[in-house]
Amino acid sequence: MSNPWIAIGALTLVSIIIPVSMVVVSALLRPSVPEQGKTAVYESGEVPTGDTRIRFNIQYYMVALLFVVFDIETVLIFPWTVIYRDGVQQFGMAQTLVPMLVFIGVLVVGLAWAWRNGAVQWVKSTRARDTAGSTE
Amino acid sequence: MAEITAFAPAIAVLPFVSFLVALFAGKYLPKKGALAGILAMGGSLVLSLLMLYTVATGHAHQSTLYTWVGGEAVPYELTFGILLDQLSTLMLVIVSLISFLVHVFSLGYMNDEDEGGLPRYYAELGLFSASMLGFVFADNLLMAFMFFELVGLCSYLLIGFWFREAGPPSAAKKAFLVTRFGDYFFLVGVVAVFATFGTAAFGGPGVEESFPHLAELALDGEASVNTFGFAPRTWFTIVGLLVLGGVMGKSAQFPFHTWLPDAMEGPTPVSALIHAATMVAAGVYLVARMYGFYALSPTALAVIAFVGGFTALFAATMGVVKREIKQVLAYSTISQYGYIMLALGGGGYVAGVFHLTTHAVFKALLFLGAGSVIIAMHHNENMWDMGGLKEEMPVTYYAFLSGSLALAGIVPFSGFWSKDEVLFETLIHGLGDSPLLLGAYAMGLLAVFFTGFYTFRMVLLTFHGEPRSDTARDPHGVRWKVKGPLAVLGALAAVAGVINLAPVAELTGAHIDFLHSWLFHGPEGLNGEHYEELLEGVAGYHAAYPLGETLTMLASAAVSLGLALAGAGLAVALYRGPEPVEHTDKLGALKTVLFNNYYQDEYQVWLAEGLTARVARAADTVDVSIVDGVVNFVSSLSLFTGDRLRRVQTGIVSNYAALLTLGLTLLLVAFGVMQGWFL
Amino acid sequence: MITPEWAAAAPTLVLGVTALVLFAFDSIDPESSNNPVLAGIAVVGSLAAMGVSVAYLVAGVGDPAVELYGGQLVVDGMALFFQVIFTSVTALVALASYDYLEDMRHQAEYYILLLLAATGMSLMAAAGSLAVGFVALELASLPSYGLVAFLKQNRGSAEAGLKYFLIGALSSAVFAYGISLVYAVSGSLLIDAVAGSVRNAGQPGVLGVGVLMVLGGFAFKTASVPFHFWAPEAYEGAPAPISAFLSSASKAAGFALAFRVMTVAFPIEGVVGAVDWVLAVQVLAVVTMTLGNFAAATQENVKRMLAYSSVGHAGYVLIGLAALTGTGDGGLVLGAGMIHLLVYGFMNTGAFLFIALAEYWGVGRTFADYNGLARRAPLACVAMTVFMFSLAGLPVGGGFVSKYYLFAGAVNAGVWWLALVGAVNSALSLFYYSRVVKAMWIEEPAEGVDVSSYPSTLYAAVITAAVVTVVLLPALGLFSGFAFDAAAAVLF
Amino acid sequence: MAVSVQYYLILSAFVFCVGLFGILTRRNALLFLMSVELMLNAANINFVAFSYYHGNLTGQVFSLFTMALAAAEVAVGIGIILVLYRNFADVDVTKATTLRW
Repeated sequence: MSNPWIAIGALTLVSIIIPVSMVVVSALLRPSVPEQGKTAVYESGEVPTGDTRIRFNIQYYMVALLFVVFDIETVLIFPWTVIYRDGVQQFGMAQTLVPMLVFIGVLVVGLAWAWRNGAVQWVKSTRARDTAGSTE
Repeated sequence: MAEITAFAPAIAVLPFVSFLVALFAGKYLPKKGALAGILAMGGSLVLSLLMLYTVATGHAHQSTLYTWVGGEAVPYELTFGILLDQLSTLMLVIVSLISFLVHVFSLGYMNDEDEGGLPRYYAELGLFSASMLGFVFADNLLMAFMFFELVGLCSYLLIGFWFREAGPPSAAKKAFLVTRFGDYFFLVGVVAVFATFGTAAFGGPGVEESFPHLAELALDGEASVNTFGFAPRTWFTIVGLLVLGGVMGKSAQFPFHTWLPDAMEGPTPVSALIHAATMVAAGVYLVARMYGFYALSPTALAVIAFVGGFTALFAATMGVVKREIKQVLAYSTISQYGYIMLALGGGGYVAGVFHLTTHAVFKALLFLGAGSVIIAMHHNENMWDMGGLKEEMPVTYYAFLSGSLALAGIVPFSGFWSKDEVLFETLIHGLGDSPLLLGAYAMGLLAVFFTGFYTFRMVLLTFHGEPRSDTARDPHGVRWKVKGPLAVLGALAAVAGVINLAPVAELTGAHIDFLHSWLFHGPEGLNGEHYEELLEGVAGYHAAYPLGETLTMLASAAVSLGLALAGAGLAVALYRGPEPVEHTDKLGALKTVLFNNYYQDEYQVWLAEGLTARVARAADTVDVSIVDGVVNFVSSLSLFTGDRLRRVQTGIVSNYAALLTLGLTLLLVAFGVMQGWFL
Repeated sequence: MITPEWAAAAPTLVLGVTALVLFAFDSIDPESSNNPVLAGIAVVGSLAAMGVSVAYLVAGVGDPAVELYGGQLVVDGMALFFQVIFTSVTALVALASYDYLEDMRHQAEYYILLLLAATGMSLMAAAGSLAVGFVALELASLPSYGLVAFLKQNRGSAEAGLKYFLIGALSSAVFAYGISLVYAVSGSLLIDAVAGSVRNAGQPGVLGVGVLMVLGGFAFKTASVPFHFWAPEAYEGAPAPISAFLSSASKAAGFALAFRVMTVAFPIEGVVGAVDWVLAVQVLAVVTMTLGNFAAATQENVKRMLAYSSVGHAGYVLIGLAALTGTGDGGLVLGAGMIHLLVYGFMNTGAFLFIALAEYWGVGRTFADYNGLARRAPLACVAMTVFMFSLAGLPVGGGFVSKYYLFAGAVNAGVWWLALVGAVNSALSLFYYSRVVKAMWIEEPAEGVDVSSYPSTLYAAVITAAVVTVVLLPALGLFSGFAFDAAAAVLF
Repeated sequence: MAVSVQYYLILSAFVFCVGLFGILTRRNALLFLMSVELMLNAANINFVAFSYYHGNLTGQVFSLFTMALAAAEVAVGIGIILVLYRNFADVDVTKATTLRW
């Protein structure tokens, strides 16, 4: 007769204890030598310039979107795979396979469209082109 | 073979098409739309005759053309349909015949006189005829009411045809307002009929539920209708009298007669049409149409008879002193419609229809004759400027004379037969168990004398003696378009009586009272026989013949003929000779009263201006200060509220999210508390 | 009935396939500026879908209802009736867009999104389970967000898209949560099954919150208070044809789903103990029509006025649900709501397309800018006059009849005060609608407005909408039977 | 014995409210979007929990759909936020107020 809350409580406890203990243990173990250079972003090397936030190229966004599409596709295929065998036995191959093919087909049309419209075409930004030109 | 009755709607549709043609293309047509009108009316006439023939061969007909409100959800149906029976086909023939002749006459009266606005004239004439024909074959009261109103509208337009002059517009307005006043009652009556019976059908072959029939059953206790707490008989009387309001307005019965003389401001052919066959006839026709309903209520019948008798006498006395030829005719119309009402109220259904028929013919004739005279006199209507036209325009004269003899009721012209029957029927019913009718009869009888008098005064002043003005010496000629209709009508006015020579039939035993048998063989519930049973059984009318049947009839005829001849004789005595003089001064104070039409206009104007206008002004004050104030307040309040409300839309999407959440939370909390989710 | 059964979903399929065809066309030739073909495909596709749905409706395919995929899709009279609305609006909008989008980039995307949204709406009307309803609603919404923000260089369009999207995202979260609560109580998402298990459910609180939250999701889609905040902005900022599309078709789609889910899944006699949603809808209806009309009355911008009036009209249609009190003829009032949406689909689309026309000409946006427009474009102004008066409920167009049915249905159901509020609001609406008419016909034209060209497809769309609006006045008798039957079939 | 099902309801309500709180207080469009995701996931918690409770898979499958839709929503949302940024040079949702009243 075990109370399930014990397990949950234990899990919570562990998940709190582990990170806290790591921080605490390292703080206890390491020697502390404060020095100004250590707080710089790059301790050894160039003095940092500009913002910490940089603008990513829009291409990253497009690729990320494509990734999401196929990521989600997998999620939706997953339950299908679970019932696939039963489905084939009960309804036959066509009834089970064709809907999924249609689904994938629609996605393929979308992918093809995105591809043709330059979603995966890596256009260099003007700045990138400029730098490339100067090095040559 | 398709039923010929399937073409019945075309009777009204043809003139309507001519209305459209004249309206939109009249400018480009050779006679400015007149030909289209004549063709259409000719077509209608032919079709009407065909219908008459069809009905005569035993095919009375009723069909519903269009149901515009109906179905299971509503307890009653509003429909358009046509009812072709003996009465309506007869009336169709009369209306289309008169209208046809008027169209032809207009060619001479309007076209040849170079009047402007002819397309408008013919368009309105076409619409007028179409509405009247539609009214005549209507198979239910509501449809009849709608066409009744259209007739009123068209008469308004036509009376005000010369709208640039001073008189016509105001006359048109008067005609419109006075008849509208009556129509209010009619409308209430229509609604009452629907509320009571759930149907407004007149009846006819194949119609199971018609309101006269239902009323009859209700009186017998065989059907129950909603009588709003009254005894059925009382309630039916009330409903009947409400509808009668419209009838009296349209048929110019006292006290709604004042618009008719003024309506003379319209073109003379229009007057002919209004008086003979359309507008004014519509009223009495409606009574005849739903006679099965009126026959149930002796009170309503008595009111009809009294109004009719009084109007007949009253209008006849006013006609005595008039100077303008059309004014005399106008009062004669009022008077003659009084007779028709008297007949209907007095239990003489056939007599009423008979007089309606003969009157349509001779009154159209008289008006067209007067129109011819007016053309000749260069649009001078004063009879004292005329005289001696007999030699100059013989066709007009003889035709006019024929009409006058008919109007005065001189044997053997048509008017005699019909008027005699009117009086006879009233008399015998009065002598029966309804002594009240005798009063109405007396008035009607007295009016015969005046009728004879003013008719012959008019004839003598117009055509006899020496010409009293230059135009009368050298009148403007008229052409066949004028003479043709006159000749046709003149002949008809003389002989139309043959359709119902009841006295002759009685004497000889020959069956020549055609109209009588015609109307007695209508469809079930719509024929004279049924009406007579109702009159006997429900209204308690009985015929009594104190001198025996034949002798009573002859005596009655002799009395009325004698009075007519006396009136005519007096007129001849007074206005005979080459230089007649005015005798009106001898009437003394009475003359002033008569010239002023018994001050009828005055009190009605006072009613309109002194009373109504004051009430209206008071209402206006209330309206401006209080109602408008409230309205303005409400509107500015609305705008203010609206302005506040739209400020909620701040444009900041976070606020929207907050308000949205707030709204949802409010709903959840309110319903939670109300429905006890938190318990 | 129809064989094969899946063919009953043909209107939806045709719309979806049309979208795929557009995808394919644009993939083959991405740089193409062959816009007539794009617009043509869209118009033909939506017209084909309309033809199919009308044919089904007339042939009685939805009677009895065809259930597909174990009841996930239900093709019945109501679904087909609404599909007629969506497809005809889509066709009009696609037709008008050809001129409106002249010389713009990304036209293929525009039509694709339009067709995808239409597919979603069509699916909403046929949704037989809350899951399909939710997915379809999102399928209708997501392309709409993009369409509203289609004018990327226009601050108004971007802002409108943002607001629409954010409120939409919030609403769909609320909706999803509501569905989850309903699922928690009933254990099923099929609306038939839900109906079976919500009767006398054990947790009235959970069910009540769930139902109200689901109602909130519908309120968002139909632009009803308090989820209406996006509507004025989205309609004002969006390209005018899209405003037309959203305010007519999208609203109708929301109602399609709402009508089915609320009446079938939560039959009022079964859930009245947990949540009297009819009362909630009554409150929403009153507030919605009042707020919409009052706010519209004070607008200076014609497009925004129409946007608020659209909110007001959502209030009128809500009467269709609010009058399902159990007394009176429920089919009558629900059918009246459907009929109003049908008429509204034409008159409101037409009105917004007229705005599109004005935007095309570069006429300003306020009432004053419309001054004297009738002298330059009398035909279009006649059409606009028809739309305005029909929207106000005057008997020049079908709007009169449908409003009459609605109010009569409300009175019939014993909620006469709803009809009264509706009538008062209608009277107020006449005030601001007639301002447009007055500006166009009576006021003196302002200087410098130039109506140089007459874009043919935009004109054709406006005139078609006007003609249909007018024709619907007498012809509504033909359609009302379908609507009343369909509504009765859903209710009982 | 499993965890009583009410606790899942409470958990999901808590997550939902956290998301709502984020929506009401955050001005950054991206955070707004994340908050919405939280609310959707609150619904998912319910679905999964009650799927288990009712013993059918409907809820679990539906939560998959919810996830897919959430992803799609984010995709569209980020696109719109990009457009917003280009026009207003900011992703602060309270800055875009050209349309109001």
